[in-house]
Amino acid sequence: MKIVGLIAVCLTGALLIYGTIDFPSWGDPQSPASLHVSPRYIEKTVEETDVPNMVTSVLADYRGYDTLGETTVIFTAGMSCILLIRRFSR
Amino acid sequence: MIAPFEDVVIRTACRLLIPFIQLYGLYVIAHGAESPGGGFQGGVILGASFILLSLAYNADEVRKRVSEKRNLIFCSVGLFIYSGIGAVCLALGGNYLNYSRLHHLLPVDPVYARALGIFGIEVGVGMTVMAVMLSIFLDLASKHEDEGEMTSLGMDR
Amino acid sequence: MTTSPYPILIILVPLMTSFLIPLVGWWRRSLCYPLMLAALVVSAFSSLVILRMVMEQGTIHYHLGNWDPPWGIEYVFDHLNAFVAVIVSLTSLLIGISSKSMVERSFSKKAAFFYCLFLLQVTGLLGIVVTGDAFNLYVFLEIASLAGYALIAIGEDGAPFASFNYMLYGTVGACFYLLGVGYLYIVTGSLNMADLAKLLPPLYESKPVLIAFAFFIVGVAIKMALFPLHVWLPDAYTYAPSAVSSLIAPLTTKVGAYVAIRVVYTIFTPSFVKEFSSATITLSWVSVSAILFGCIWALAQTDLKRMFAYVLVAEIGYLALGIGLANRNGLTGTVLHIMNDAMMMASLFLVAGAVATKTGFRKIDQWGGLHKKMPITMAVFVVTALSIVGIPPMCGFFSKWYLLLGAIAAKQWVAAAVLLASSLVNAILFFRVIEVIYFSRPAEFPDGDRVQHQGFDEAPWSVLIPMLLFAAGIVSLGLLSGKIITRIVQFAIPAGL
Amino acid sequence: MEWIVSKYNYWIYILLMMIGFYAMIGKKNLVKKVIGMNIFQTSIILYFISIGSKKGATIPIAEHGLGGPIQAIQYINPIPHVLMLTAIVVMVSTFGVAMALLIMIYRRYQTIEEDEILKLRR
Repeated sequence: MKIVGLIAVCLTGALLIYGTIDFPSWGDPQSPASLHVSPRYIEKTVEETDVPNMVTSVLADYRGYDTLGETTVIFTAGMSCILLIRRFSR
Repeated sequence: MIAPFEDVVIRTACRLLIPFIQLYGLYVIAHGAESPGGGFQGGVILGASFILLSLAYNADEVRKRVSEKRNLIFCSVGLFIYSGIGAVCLALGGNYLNYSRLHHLLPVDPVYARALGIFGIEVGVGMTVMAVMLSIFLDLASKHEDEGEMTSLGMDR
Repeated sequence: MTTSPYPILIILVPLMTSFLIPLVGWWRRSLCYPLMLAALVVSAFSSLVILRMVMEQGTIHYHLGNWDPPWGIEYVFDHLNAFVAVIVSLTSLLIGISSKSMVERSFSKKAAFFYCLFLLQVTGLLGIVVTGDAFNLYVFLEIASLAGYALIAIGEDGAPFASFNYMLYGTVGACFYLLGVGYLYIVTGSLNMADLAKLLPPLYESKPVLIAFAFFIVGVAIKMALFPLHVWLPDAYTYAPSAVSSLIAPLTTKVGAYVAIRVVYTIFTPSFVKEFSSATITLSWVSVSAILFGCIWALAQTDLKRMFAYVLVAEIGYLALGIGLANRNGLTGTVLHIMNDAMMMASLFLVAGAVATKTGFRKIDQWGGLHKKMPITMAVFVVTALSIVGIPPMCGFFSKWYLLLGAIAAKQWVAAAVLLASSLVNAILFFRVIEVIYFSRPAEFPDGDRVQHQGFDEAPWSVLIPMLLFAAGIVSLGLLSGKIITRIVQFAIPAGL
Repeated sequence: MEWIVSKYNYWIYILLMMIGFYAMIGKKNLVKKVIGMNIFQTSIILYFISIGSKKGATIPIAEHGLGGPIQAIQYINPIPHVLMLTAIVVMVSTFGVAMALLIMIYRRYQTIEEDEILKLRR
């Protein structure tokens, strides 16, 4: 089992490293990720939402639905713990 | 499994610290729009203050202050604030979570209504995160003497 | 873009109800069940309305927060989406109806939390289906998975350990999916599926895109339990409480198959599949082995629920085979099979749950003579078994027929042969059980007592009605499958295939 | 050489991910498996955060009184931060449920070693 695991892990790692060959270099301001969607968030956030913290404005407004899902995830975890291990005396 | 552990230094230090930690948590939630922070971070800090209380005293001390029922209400109400704000936008004729529609209710312009909407949901997120963190911690840390009920729980056959 | 509220109501109503249920449960426990049903009814109704709108107007876009994609998150409903959403919401409504007796008997104290997590599970699955954003899909995948782990773990005996294993596998699957999203994000800068599909074609040769595709497929394969990554499934579904396994078994794997179709044919387009056909050919070979493995291991089981779990592994092979064949007929078969298999698995696990609840027996030989005691349940079982085997008027025949046509069109003779052989194995499998039920004598206990199957003692109506509806669906939708294909499924197949 | 300098951060995360993944597969102790799971998820978080960085840019909070319109090049990309806030929450939630499951397993078998549990179940 350990050998199989080691092979699987090395294979995964090798594939992922192979994928990094065509990556843009680290911190490159001209990378696609910095040029395609994100500039609008940075440049328009004060104008459109009146919130200077871009992370907050993206989190709660542009992608606010993700955050609802995320809060639901943590709610699910809380309810799971109650269902699994809490005792009810009544 | 938190056994009561009497230590004057720890208890006094915690009693002094906890109000400030909670105040800081509220600040992080409220100031999330202007500086690093937000609902999650503030909620976790608030939850941590209660966890610190239960570490310094014991779990029952926390249960005395925040009962299980009240904790559950906090969990749900936080999410209700969040999804409710979205639903109000829906009811006002916009898309879900379109906070700018809130300017029909509030005496502000649509752009500032978005900022208020963001603040509202941050408060909701903070409440839920605080309550769930505390609830998970108390569930995991509580000692359960009677092992009987758990086995009977699984008797689905 | 639409402003009609129905797209969001599909998700919002069960979501908000699930927040409400724990509070209501503290106040009055008996209200939880009707509340959950009401939410599921609204959700099912909205998804039907959406399906109608899609059939009339074509693809619907709903922009959450009124931000245009790719900046905001959008819901996209096309024929595939709306069809799967209807299947998920209707199936979960019927399973929800049937959950009552089991919950009240087994964990009445925690009923509120059970119903809450049940709704969250359904919400997560529906959220996966309707979203048009790759990262939003991940969030809802995690909601569905977390609720699933908890629901499985409250089962009997080995359930916590099975659920823990499921959690390890599921987390790796979800993380691989997230890595795929990350690799695509770094080369395109977008998270919206339609936008990705537009940006990707010039990059098809680049290495991150190929690796992302591989990780997407492996991650989804873990989530949908495609052989050889199915290891978590049999234990988890065997030990789960019956109401839970009849919800999770039909839906989670089907939604996984849906995600696979989305990834392969929407984020990546049919032209990518044509260019790198080795990927889909590998997928079809893997699914052929899944069919073989599932059928053969199902033969070796004595526990019925575990046998059904291995049948499910084989059915997942069918679903993946249609995706791997990469032609029109094969994909039609898969989309049709998503519907048929959801009904067949729900009905099978409901039958197993009803018998286990009533008699406590789970081994095949203990079912002897059960047709006198539970005639309706057994009739439903026979209908479902015939459909899985692929006897013509039942729906299972039609999806397999299209898969067979697809395999022949793709010149995959081995796949065609395995499809035929698996029907034969399924026939042996199920006729053996049917023979035990109708013709053999009740089995003996080790201490010499005979199992008593005397007198009419059916499952409660709350279980019988969903079961009968599923059986009716298996027969009638089989007869209607020509119409379903011409009205819905043929538009769900991506152009250029 | 430049190629290595510009990509080595990704390789470190991949190495970290391999460590976590190996712990999930190879270790027999269930708690160690959960720790491996956490390392795995953390490495993905680090990977995403490093996508967002831009050389010479500052944290994504618009400064007051800077004058002139905000340029995208002045601030780092906020999306990975938002996505990873979600992923962190997912990680914490999974960890909580994992711990609850471990407590249930321990109650039932009085052990958290995988091979002992498998022996007990037979």
